[in-house]
Amino acid sequence: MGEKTVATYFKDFKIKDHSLGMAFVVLFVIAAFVGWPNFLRIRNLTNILRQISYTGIIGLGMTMVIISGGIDLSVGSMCAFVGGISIYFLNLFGPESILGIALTILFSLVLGMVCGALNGIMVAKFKMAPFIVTLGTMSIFRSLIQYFSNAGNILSENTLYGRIGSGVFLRLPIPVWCFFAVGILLHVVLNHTAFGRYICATGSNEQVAKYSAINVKLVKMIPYIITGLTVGVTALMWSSRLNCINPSDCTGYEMDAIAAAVIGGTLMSGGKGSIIGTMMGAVMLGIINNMLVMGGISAFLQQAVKGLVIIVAVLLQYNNNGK
Amino acid sequence: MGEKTVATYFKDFKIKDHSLGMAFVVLFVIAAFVGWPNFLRIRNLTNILRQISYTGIIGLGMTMVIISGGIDLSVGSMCAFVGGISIYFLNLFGPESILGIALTILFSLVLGMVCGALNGIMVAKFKMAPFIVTLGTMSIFRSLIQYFSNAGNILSENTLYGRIGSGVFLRLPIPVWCFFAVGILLHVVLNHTAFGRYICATGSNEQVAKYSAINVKLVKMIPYIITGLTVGVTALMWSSRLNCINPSDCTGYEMDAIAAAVIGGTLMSGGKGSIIGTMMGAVMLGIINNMLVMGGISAFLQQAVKGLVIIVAVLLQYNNNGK
Amino acid sequence: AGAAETKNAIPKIGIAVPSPDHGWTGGVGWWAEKAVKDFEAKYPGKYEFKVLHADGYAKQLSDVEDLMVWGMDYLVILPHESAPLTPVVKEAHDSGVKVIVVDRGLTDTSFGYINLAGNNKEMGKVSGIYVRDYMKKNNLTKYVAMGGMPVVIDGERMNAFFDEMGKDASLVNLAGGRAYDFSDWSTQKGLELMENYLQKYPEIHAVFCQDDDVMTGVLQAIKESGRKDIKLVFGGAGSKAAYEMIMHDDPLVKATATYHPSMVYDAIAYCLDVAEGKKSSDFNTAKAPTAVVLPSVLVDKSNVSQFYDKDSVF
Amino acid sequence: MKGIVDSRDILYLDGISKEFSSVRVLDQITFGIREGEVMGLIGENGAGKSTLIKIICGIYQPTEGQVLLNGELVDIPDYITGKKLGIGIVPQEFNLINSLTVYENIFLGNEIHKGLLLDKKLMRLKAREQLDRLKMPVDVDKLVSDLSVAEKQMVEISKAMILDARILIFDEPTTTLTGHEVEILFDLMRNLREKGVTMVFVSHKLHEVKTICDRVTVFRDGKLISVDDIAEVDEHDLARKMVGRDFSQVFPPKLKRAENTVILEVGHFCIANLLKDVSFTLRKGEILGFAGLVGAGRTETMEALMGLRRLEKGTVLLNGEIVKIKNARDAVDHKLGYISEDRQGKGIVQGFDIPKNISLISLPDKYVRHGFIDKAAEDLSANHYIDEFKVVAASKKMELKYFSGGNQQKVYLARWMDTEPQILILDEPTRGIDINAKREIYEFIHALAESGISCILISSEMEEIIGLCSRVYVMKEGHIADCLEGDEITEENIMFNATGIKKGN
Ligand SMILES: Nc1ncnc2c1ncn2[C@@H]1O[C@H](COP(=O)(O)OP(=O)(O)OP(=O)(O)O)[C@@H](O)[C@H]1O
Ligand SMILES: Nc1ncnc2c1ncn2[C@@H]1O[C@H](COP(=O)(O)OP(=O)(O)OP(=O)(O)O)[C@@H](O)[C@H]1O
Ligand SMILES: O[C@@H]1[C@@H](O)[C@H](O)OC[C@H]1O
Ligand SMILES: [Mg+2]
Ligand SMILES: [Mg+2]
Repeated sequence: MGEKTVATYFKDFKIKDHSLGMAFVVLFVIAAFVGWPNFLRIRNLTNILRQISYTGIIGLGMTMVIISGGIDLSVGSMCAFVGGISIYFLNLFGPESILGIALTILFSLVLGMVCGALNGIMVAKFKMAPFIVTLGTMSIFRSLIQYFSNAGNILSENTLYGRIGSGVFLRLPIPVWCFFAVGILLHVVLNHTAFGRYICATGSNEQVAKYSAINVKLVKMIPYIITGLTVGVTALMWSSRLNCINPSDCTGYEMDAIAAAVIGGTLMSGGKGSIIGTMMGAVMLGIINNMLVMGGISAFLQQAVKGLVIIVAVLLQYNNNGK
Repeated sequence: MGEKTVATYFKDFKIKDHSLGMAFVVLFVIAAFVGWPNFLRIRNLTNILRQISYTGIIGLGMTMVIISGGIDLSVGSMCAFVGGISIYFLNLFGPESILGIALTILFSLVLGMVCGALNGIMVAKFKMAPFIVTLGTMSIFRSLIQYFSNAGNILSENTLYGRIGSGVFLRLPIPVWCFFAVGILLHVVLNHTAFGRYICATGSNEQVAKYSAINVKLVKMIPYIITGLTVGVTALMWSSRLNCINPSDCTGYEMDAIAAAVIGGTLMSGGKGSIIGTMMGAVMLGIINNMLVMGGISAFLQQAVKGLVIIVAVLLQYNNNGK
Repeated sequence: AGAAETKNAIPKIGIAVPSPDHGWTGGVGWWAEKAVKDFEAKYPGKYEFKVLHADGYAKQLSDVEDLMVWGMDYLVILPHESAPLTPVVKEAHDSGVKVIVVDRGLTDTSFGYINLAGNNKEMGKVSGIYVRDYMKKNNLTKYVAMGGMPVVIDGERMNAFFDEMGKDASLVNLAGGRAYDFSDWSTQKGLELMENYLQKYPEIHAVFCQDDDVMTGVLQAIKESGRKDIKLVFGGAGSKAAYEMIMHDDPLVKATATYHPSMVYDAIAYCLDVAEGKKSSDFNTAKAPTAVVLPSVLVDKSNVSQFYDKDSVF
Repeated sequence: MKGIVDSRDILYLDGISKEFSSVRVLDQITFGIREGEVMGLIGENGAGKSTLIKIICGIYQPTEGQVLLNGELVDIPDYITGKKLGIGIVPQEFNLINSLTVYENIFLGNEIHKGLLLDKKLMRLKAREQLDRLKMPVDVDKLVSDLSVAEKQMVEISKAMILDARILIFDEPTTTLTGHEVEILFDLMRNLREKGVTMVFVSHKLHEVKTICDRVTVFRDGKLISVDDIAEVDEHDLARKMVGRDFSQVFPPKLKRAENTVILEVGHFCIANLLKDVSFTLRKGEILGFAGLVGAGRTETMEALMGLRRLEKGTVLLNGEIVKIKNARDAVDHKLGYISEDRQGKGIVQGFDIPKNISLISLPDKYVRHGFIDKAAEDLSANHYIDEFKVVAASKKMELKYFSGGNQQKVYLARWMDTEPQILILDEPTRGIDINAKREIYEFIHALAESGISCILISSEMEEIIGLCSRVYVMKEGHIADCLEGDEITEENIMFNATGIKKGN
């Protein structure tokens, strides 16, 4: 070990160890060309960040779930559900109630965690396949919020609520700040706490984790609760941005969240992943999208290009990992 | 060994070995009550069968993929893609060309297999996570067919084509016959051929399979081709039923196909599964759906009930399997 | 030409529509592209167009943001969903973009834009009148109805429809009261729903399904059931397939009520008229939207030839 | 309750029984373990040793009976509780997380914190110290997946050591170690004993038990047979107690080399960082040994031969003809067979029953009629092997994961025998199997060779190599150090070539 000089650093630098970063840079440069000169405008860049922040935040929780060996398909429906119920809750207070807003923030986060715990309990305690559990709850959350709202818009009556989601702080939209904050928090949890390590261990080999005196059930459950929490944050950001929730909101969030995680290098089979990677993955998805829009690709083909890019991104990583 | 008398058979009968069959019977009885007297009408039963046959057929291929340790999310888009392109192909022939129809049948199956091979190669040869590969191709197939059709309906000009999909043979709709035929075929492949054995071995432990002189790459690839074939069959049945394909058709097929497999006892983690189980799973989904309609459950809640039933069905199985 | 003044030397026109999640929106996309092609040919090099298709309103929201960064002068938008798109469209308006909203309107009516739409209430009403009268005339009593998706315009149509049906007490909605299921405006879903209805209700006389794509599925289910009790299937919007059936005296399909995706073409044409100075751009500074309503017309054998366009994808 | 018989006992097992779905695998086990002793635990495969250990740790719950710690009744519902009570375990199967690094594994479940966060620096430091004590200087930041089997075992031992447990249980810790490494481990154990740590040591190698243990407990068929002071019994007694009858010669008489025909010639195998110019020959009907320290490259050589690893350079001559073996199927077609050292990871299919496991390779050649599997033929052949190898199974339809190691190994052997190989490579074929099964396997290898089949035996057990082989290649760091023949095959010669160190120096 010892001190590394700059020279040895560059000597040790192996592209394959930094394939994600390289891919990011390459993509950025391409986007700058394709979208010249709009792409590099501050306005455009913050736009991209805001656009990806909603699914990005959830992607961070999803990363934890995937590392632990699970998957959560219910996040999109859950987000609409939590957002909708939270607005009902908010409307119990006066139209300018700050207290109402404060309590709704709390309510939203807690409700998200409760929903997440529901998934978590079924996966961890009843040992059901996460794919199936969350496929089921995906239908359930969506169905319930449609039922409660009679499939109509759920409008907030609070005039101040909208300021959260559409607010800007130090030139960055508030959802983007949330994205960074949740990212840093979960990065620390994953890399610098025993719990983070237990998630990796359990996702890699449950049996071994058990023999290492790890409370496997708990370790498998908590990532779902964390994901519920991130869903709560996004639900807040989203519902307050529009000051309303439609029961069909947030459809397909699960795919973007998963894609961000996987592009960021998280193994679908569990055991390994990175929060920073997911953050980069989410931003890359945003850049690709922006590029397609700015580049004027046929609208019908945009999805195809996006699919292709995801595949190629992952392909490059796999090959670099030398398997 | 030796002959079993009926008595010993019943003595050996353990509910847990037949949990799926029991669940099926229970569900059937409940449905008969809830939907009395309509449910038991032959007409209703054949209807249920026809309704589930489309995703059911694909579920059979999906079962093979899941057993081999994979997953295929692209089946729905692939189905619209194959169906659409096949109609373009059919329209190259005259409006009453029987030859055209015969060739289109072939074309459709082959195209399905080619699409499946695409997924298969990426999974098997490039060792990419199946979830990601097929998430990508899901976008790609959908996008391409929208592009080709300009997002409009693709109408068949052949006046006879419609007879396949809406035809009835010996009182059963043709798609139902296909469902049974493909089911029996794949059941035999899975249980009575070396290849079926290899799929299970590979899905259970790839290393072991490799060390046992199994061509792991091939064994991982072929299930995707089989799934492509089943998609081809469904695409034929579906496109010929309406004599047209809309590029947004068949959305969400993947979920039904996977649900059928998993309800039928196929392990999401691979290595174990049953075609008969999937067939029962598909029919159970159909019965549930029928029951909800007949029972007059609020349309908004129907999805919730369906989600719940899936979870409970799987929960019962897991508990019975004694894990 | 005395064009309304814009920021760009070559004015930029941004068009945001939903992506083709069913036949009708497929038509919208097609007509939007067709308009762009036509007007590019008509005014070569004079305008820049960008058409964006969004698969959900979150995507559309970011599409509008992207169009702002691109620097559009005009926005023609068919909002995926009214409420969530309203703020961002308002933001565009406030930054000087002239806005034309098509079909599904905005929730904020305190600023100036063109609201070009079909008449959903009228569509429901026209349909209701036709179905009611037809049933009366043929001594039919039992009907079922299907909605599209749970969105505002859908409710408007269904309510207007049931208002008309309610005027004759002898007509019964088999689902009871004003109950109905959603077809997602998709053929596949329409087929499945109809199959279930056919099982549930031993006798049905008429089906209102509000959309011609859905109607295709409904008809298929009826055909396969071999049942003869159904005498009328009424869709809506005015698809090519429906027009053809009306032309060819289909036993079940007698008429439809227009609500055509080509309205997006009209909206783009309106936009160019403004840009060319042929129409006033004052709407932009007004305190309320200017409504341009395309009527919903009953199309039957007598007038179908005026509406049929054999090149349309819808 | 009988109460504590001996006040020296730290742990007392009182009438412990365990049933798995009404099959009794432990029957009324009662004995005590004294503070600061090393208690040996021996018995045939499936005797119930691991099960008992798991009960002590809290991983399994006994069906009957209780555990007393320091004379007090304790309830150990899970391993977390077991650990809190000061019980540590080195489990029988590998228990490391491949995607984590060495130090992360060592501290898994036992992390050191600095405030709320992990103290990675301190953990690295301590991990390094621990590994140094085991004379295994691996980089603590290396991923476990990149370690050799022996290195993994040492990490595993370190993981248990770091617990500072009062009772430390080793379930067959030496199966993957060579003599040299076993010595290091024993030194460490002696050290611990001086500090008053109580240890339980499970091994199938009786001389090890004799060397390190103070007392020894023998199990047979889930029953306690005896508890003796080690001084009062010799290896022969132990073997007899385990098997339940007299037990004489372990190794069959050495074969006289019958033929001189070279049937296999491997030339200049090279794989970067793994193999350096490995060449050897194999004669018809001989038992050829491959010795060396763990990590010397023996497994890699054979895997390359079998087409399971890509070679950078190298030729294979079979019966004088050059053959290209690109994958295991080619190897099988050329009548080569390979029993991997990693039975769990590369050998058996856990979820398959006996017939399916046995027929896995020979399926297309033997059991497919007109495209379909002939299940009757499959069953018949399974019955044949069950008899031949004396596989003990409640039912041949039981999934293999429920079988003990020795029986799994027999099924695995049967699979390869069913391919009718001319050359059979056995990589650590007796790892983790009991003395009786071992002898059966020795006799089996012997019989194979007599019938003209050539065997390559890779083993880290010196006595196996010496007892069975007519010639021995010794590998060191990826190359062949020497080829020993006849009387040259001695422990000293092998060790010298494997390590470069002469014994006694
Ligand atoms: N989870 C389980 N379910 C069913 N049977 C089991 C289970 N675990 C162990 N057994 C059975 O219990 C018996 C004792 O197994 P155990 O692993 O304790 O033996 P062992 O003495 O450690 O053998 P070995 O020397 O091979 O490690 C065996 O017959 C085994 O098949
Ligand atoms: N995938 C790998 N990547 C890097 N190094 C590896 C890999 N596999 C094995 N090695 C290294 O190659 C060397 C040879 O390993 P191996 O354990 O197979 O040798 P061996 O002589 O067969 O010993 P054993 O008695 O354990 O079978 C070891 O140093 C090991 O760490
Ligand atoms: O699906 C269509 C809907 O989007 C439009 O607004 O009205 C007509 C419907 O058919
Ligand atoms: Mg054991
Ligand atoms: Mg080895």
